[in-house]
Amino acid sequence: ADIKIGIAEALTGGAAQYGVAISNGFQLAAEEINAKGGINGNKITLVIEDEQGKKEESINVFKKLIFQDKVLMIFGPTLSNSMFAAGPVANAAKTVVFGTSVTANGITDVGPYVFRNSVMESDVLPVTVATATKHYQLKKVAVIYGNDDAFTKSGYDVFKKVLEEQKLPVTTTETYVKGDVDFKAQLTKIKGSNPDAVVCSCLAEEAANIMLQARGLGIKAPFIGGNGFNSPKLFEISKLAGEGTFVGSPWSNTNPAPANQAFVAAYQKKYKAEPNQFAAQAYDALNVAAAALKDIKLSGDIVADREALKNALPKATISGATGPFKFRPAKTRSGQPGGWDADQKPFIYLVKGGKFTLYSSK
Amino acid sequence: MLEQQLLNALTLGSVYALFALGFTLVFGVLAVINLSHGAVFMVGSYAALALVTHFDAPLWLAILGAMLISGTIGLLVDVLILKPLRARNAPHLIPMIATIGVGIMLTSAAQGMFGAEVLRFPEETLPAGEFIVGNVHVRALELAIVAIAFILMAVLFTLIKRTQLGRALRAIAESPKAAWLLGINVEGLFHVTSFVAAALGGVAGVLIGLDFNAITPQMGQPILHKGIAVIILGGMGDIRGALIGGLFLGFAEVISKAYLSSQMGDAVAFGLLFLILLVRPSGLFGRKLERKA
Amino acid sequence: MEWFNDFWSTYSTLVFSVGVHALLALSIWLTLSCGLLSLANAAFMGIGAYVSALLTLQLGWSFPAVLLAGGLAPALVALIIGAPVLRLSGVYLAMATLAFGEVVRITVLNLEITGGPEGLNGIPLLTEGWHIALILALTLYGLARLRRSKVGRAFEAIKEDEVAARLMGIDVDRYKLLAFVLGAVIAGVAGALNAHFTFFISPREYGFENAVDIITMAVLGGTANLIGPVLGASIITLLPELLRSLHDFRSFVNGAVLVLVVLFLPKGIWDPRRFRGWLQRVKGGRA
Amino acid sequence: MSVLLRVRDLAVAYGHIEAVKGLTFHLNTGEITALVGANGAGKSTTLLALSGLLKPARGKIEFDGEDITALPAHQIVKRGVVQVAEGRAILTTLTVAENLVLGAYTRTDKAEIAASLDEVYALFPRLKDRADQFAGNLSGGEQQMLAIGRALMAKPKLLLLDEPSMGLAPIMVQEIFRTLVEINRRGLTILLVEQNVRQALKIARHGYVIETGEIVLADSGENLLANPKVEEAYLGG
Amino acid sequence: MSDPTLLSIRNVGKHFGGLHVLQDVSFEVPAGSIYGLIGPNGAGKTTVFNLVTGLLEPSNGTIEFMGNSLVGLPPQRITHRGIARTFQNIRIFKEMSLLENVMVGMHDHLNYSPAAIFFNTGACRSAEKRARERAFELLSWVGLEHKSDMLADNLSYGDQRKLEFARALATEPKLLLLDEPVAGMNPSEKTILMEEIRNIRDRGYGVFMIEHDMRFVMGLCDRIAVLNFGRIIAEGTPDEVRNNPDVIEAYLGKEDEA
Ligand SMILES: Nc1ncnc2c1ncn2[C@@H]1O[C@H](COP(=O)(O)OP(=O)(O)OP(=O)(O)O)[C@@H](O)[C@H]1O
Ligand SMILES: Nc1ncnc2c1ncn2[C@@H]1O[C@H](COP(=O)(O)OP(=O)(O)OP(=O)(O)O)[C@@H](O)[C@H]1O
Ligand SMILES: [Mg+2]
Ligand SMILES: [Mg+2]
Repeated sequence: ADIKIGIAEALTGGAAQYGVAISNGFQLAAEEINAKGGINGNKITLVIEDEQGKKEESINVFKKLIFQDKVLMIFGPTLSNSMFAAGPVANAAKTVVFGTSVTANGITDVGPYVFRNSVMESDVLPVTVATATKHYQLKKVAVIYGNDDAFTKSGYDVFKKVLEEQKLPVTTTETYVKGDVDFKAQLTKIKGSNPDAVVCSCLAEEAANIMLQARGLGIKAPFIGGNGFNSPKLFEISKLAGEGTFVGSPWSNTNPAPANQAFVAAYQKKYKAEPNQFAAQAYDALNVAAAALKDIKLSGDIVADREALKNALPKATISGATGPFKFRPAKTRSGQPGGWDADQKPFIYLVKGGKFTLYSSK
Repeated sequence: MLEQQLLNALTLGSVYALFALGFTLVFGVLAVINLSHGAVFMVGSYAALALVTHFDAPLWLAILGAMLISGTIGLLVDVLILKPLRARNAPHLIPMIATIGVGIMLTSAAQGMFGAEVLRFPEETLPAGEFIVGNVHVRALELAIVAIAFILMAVLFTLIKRTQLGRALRAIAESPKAAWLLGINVEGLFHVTSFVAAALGGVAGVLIGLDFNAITPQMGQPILHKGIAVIILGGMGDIRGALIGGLFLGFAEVISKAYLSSQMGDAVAFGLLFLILLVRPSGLFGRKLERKA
Repeated sequence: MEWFNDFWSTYSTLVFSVGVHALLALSIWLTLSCGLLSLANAAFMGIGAYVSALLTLQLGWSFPAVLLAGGLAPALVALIIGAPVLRLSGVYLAMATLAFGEVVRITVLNLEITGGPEGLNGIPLLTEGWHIALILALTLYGLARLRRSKVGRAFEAIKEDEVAARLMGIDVDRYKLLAFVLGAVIAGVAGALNAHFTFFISPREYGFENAVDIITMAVLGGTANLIGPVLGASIITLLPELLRSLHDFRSFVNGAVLVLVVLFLPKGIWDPRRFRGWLQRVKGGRA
Repeated sequence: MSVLLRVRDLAVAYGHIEAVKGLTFHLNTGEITALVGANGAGKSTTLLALSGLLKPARGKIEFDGEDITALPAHQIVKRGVVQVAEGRAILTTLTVAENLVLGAYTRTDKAEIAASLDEVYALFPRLKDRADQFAGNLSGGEQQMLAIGRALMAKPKLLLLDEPSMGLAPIMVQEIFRTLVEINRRGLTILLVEQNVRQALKIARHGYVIETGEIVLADSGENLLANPKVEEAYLGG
Repeated sequence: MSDPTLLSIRNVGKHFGGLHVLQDVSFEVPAGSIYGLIGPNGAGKTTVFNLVTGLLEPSNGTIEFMGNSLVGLPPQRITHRGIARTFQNIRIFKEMSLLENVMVGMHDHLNYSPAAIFFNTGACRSAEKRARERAFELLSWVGLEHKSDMLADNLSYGDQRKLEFARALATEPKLLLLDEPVAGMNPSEKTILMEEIRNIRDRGYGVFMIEHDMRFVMGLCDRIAVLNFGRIIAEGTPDEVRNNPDVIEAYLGKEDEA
């Protein structure tokens, strides 16, 4: 029998640019798995629904997938906010929900059925900042982040903590809001504070504009970014403005590992476009689930199968586009049994010639 | 840094003003808050982009083309939707809701055609030119935006205040019935206004798309939001108001980001707007006729 | 029965949303019936949602108490800003209330206790179907009574001509404030209900677009009487769900439907006068 | 004598209710014709239909030999049919002078327009005093003057007047009627709707009496004045 | 017999910026009589009404109603004191039915509480019922009862005036201000209205009206004040005013048309 898997991503609305890439990643992975004969002979079918990046819509989509389509598990949703609303629904229905792009703190507090392979900023940023500080001999940095978005704000919170821990003084902290395209006021202020580097918790599209406008204003300092920077788009747009940027991330299109190169090539072939980290993580996520599914015998009783998957998934490991992957149990605030976070080692990249290059300290 | 910030404020303010010009024109003449103006602005950007990338059109031609395309959309919206609504005496919020629908359609059509991700003009099409005066970095494109905003404002303002056409437009704005009786082709002028306003929105889209270089199906939303603030701050349908309101908002935003806190940029801008409205209940240039009975 | 269970577990949230949206549409209907184009109701909903969620999460208040607070908190705010703001009219009022909403949203965004942009999560599921049904029924009944009383007539009169209304002995300022505050109460309670069945709230849900959505529901449904807003809320909420199978074309069709409805039913979907017209035509045709 | 306007079986409806139920009448070139009737008889409705602001349910309107039934309002004005509407339709947010200049919207000759403006100011000096004020601030009677003056600015061939004397002081009413006679003598055809029935019929060559949307009497002005039925119903006994 | 003074206007002036619309205007409207205010267009008559009803504040002078100053009171308080008016440029509630229009006028006299509204108490119901009946009465008085459910907007001009008249009466005023009540009515309708206004006076109300129709004014008013360029140029009985050369010159014109 086919294995029905639900995909709930934002395919329209403001978060569509991420949701669409994610959904592409899933479809590519499903195709590859099915082309190789499926899982223990069972083909994967994806039920893809648009959750529009809205919380009520996510709940509705989750309920439809769980109770009406009776999917085995759900991937998604795109935004952390939506996961906070829809995650409890899946958890209460004892159905695995697997987020690939939800990085906010507390997501896996929702319950034991909640999984994610999105690497948390708190795993990435300390290393990134430390490496950059050493490389550039940084004395002081400026910070800019998007303050109305859960993703960039929680990234900032981590940055702030890391900078405090590493005793790196901050000259000024600037914010912008989603949809802003003009960052010159903030950048002019940053320029006036004369930092050695600019720490940036932003999504790639905004980051590219920030870099361009920074150079336009005569800021020479290099950038340090988190997860959000990780898209080939960054350099398509910012060209050489991003030279010298440090990025910590589990994935890069230039990572030479064969699994990754195969993914990048397959993606380009299918979609005539460069993949990004969102697509890569989605691609890997489906492969992780496939690995777990291999080990269980599906009974056809949806309740039992869902439970079996929930028990098998934590043990699944793969080596995918984002490198070796395994889960680790989440530490929850309340002490209740929580879900599962990614346990993955990030790579540090330095941008050279408009490309991510794996950084190795001399 | 102050000089740089003042320049930043001037350009941002001009961007708002440029967007608001067409918006306020429709508002002033048709008395419709056209919530599809943001989407038309977005269409302008994509149209120019498509002309440049697919047809290798030079920039000036692309801008003209974008004006034509967005203007046509404005015209179609007026002919196909607003005109029947006028004929049916729709209550005043109804046309606004229709334009919300149009906005949704345009946005999803753009996403269908161009995808959800951010697109850019190819670098070689961007007008180069950047100079440094003292400590201030200026780009040619920014100067162009400022200049165009001011020029368009001046042209439109003179047109409306001093010409027979302008008087006719104001007559329509107040009472279409009275205008018909004066021999004014009211429907015709509604169409023209819709076309011109949308074309202006289209130009704004191209210029701002070029300047900030981030074209997405959603790009019209945030600026629409600001645009509403601008035209109401300036005074309903007032052309000067669009410019002054735009500059005001630009300065409020930039200065509060620069000297207070960037978190507070919008809060300060909207807070000030709130206060200004309390003092001037009809906006900066709006006036209320005092006569009551 | 099993069919119903399946249906209910899939669509209960949707049904809840219809109820909450109906409340919101009624809240704006109330202010509109007094001629006030207010965009503050989304912000009032947000205040109700945050106050109630915080009371539940931090102080563990009982649900009825939380709902009450969710209605009263925005009412208090409305009372304070009402006096200065309601001197404005038309789009200027819309703008001032919109600006107020923005300030509220940005404040929530920058406060510690509200969780900033990450919002509040883990709100327990306390709202049940009958809560919404009861509150909606009470609201409908109350508004229906109001409409037929001198208060309702005063609202209408103010909407049409403030000066003439004053000269009929109506204290225009007080009645406007009344409409504004009552609208805030309804919106606040709606927000409180919503917060307790969606597990999560964040500042993004109470911004400009939502304010416009609320107005759309009321106006699309028709503002001639109370059926309109409820109908409008139902359609706007259910339409995306009904169109789900269209996938890529969904939001395009959604927009198109909005345009078409407005185009062919310009007085709103529920338009008693049109119905009367039809009736007359039918009668006339027979005679 | 030539017929300037010919109306055949004109019917106008608001929704399902016919307010005008098949009027047939004509106006001779160069004459004043009066249309009188009680409140709600359908006089204003008729005038609005003639100007193209209401679309007739049936019937035909011919102006100067041309069928204008289906023409849009501005085309009708262009052909020289100008109306001073009930309720004046003053543009309150424009100044008095701007209102007047807009009256000449369909004309192009600058010099002639200026001459017309002087004539109007000569006729209503009060308007000249108030030229730069917003028309909305004018008193009721001043607005009435403005409405008439504005219509004259169009240099009409046919002037439709809907209760021009409404709200005017007696001295002004006399002035208006004198003016109407004067401009009529210069060749302008006038259709006059008036509640001031006595004066209207005095200056009108022909008159029609309409009741609930139908013409019930048609005769010369003189005869109508002398008609006991008219006397009783419209002249207050 | 000397009627007590209902409305007294003393030394009132009003200017808009530099434009002096009223200067040193004084007169008194006695109870139980019909008082007329006439004068050329733009003389300031409507402005006087606006001052009395609180839509405008006088620049100087005093306005008293039954011995109490009205200056500075908002319009609704003045209505409450017992003054109602009609407008020269008709201001009815167009989207409401005729019946509702009149019932709005009774606003001040419907004293039920919010709780009564919600629980639909007997008191509330009977008050509404009475108001409805009274509204019908008023409508039939002006001859519009058969149109009571119609939207006011669909009335012809003359009918709208009648509706406004009924609505003003619904506020149960002690003094009724009428701004050109018969504009747009034909002579026979004027005669009917004349009777009605006399009726009102005879019931002890005061009527204060502006009108340009001389037959109407002269036939109806007990006293008349004449305003020209913002100043009172004559005051007295109709006969006195009619024969005043200043009035003839400024307002009536030479030939007596009526
Ligand atoms: N917009 C409208 N909708 C519906 N009915 C209307 C409308 N306007 C006028 N009517 C009706 O049509 C009829 C004729 O009205 P019209 O205004 O033509 O009368 P009139 O002869 O000009 O009266 P008056 O002397 O009072 O101005 C009336 O019964 C009126 O109620
Ligand atoms: N708000 C205002 N601003 C400026 N001027 C005004 C205002 N209100 C009235 N006026 C002017 O004051 C003068 C008197 O106006 P008012 O309406 O009182 O005249 P009226 O005597 O009622 O005339 P009519 O008989 O024509 O109605 C007019 O010349 C008018 O232009
Ligand atoms: Mg009429
Ligand atoms: Mg007057």
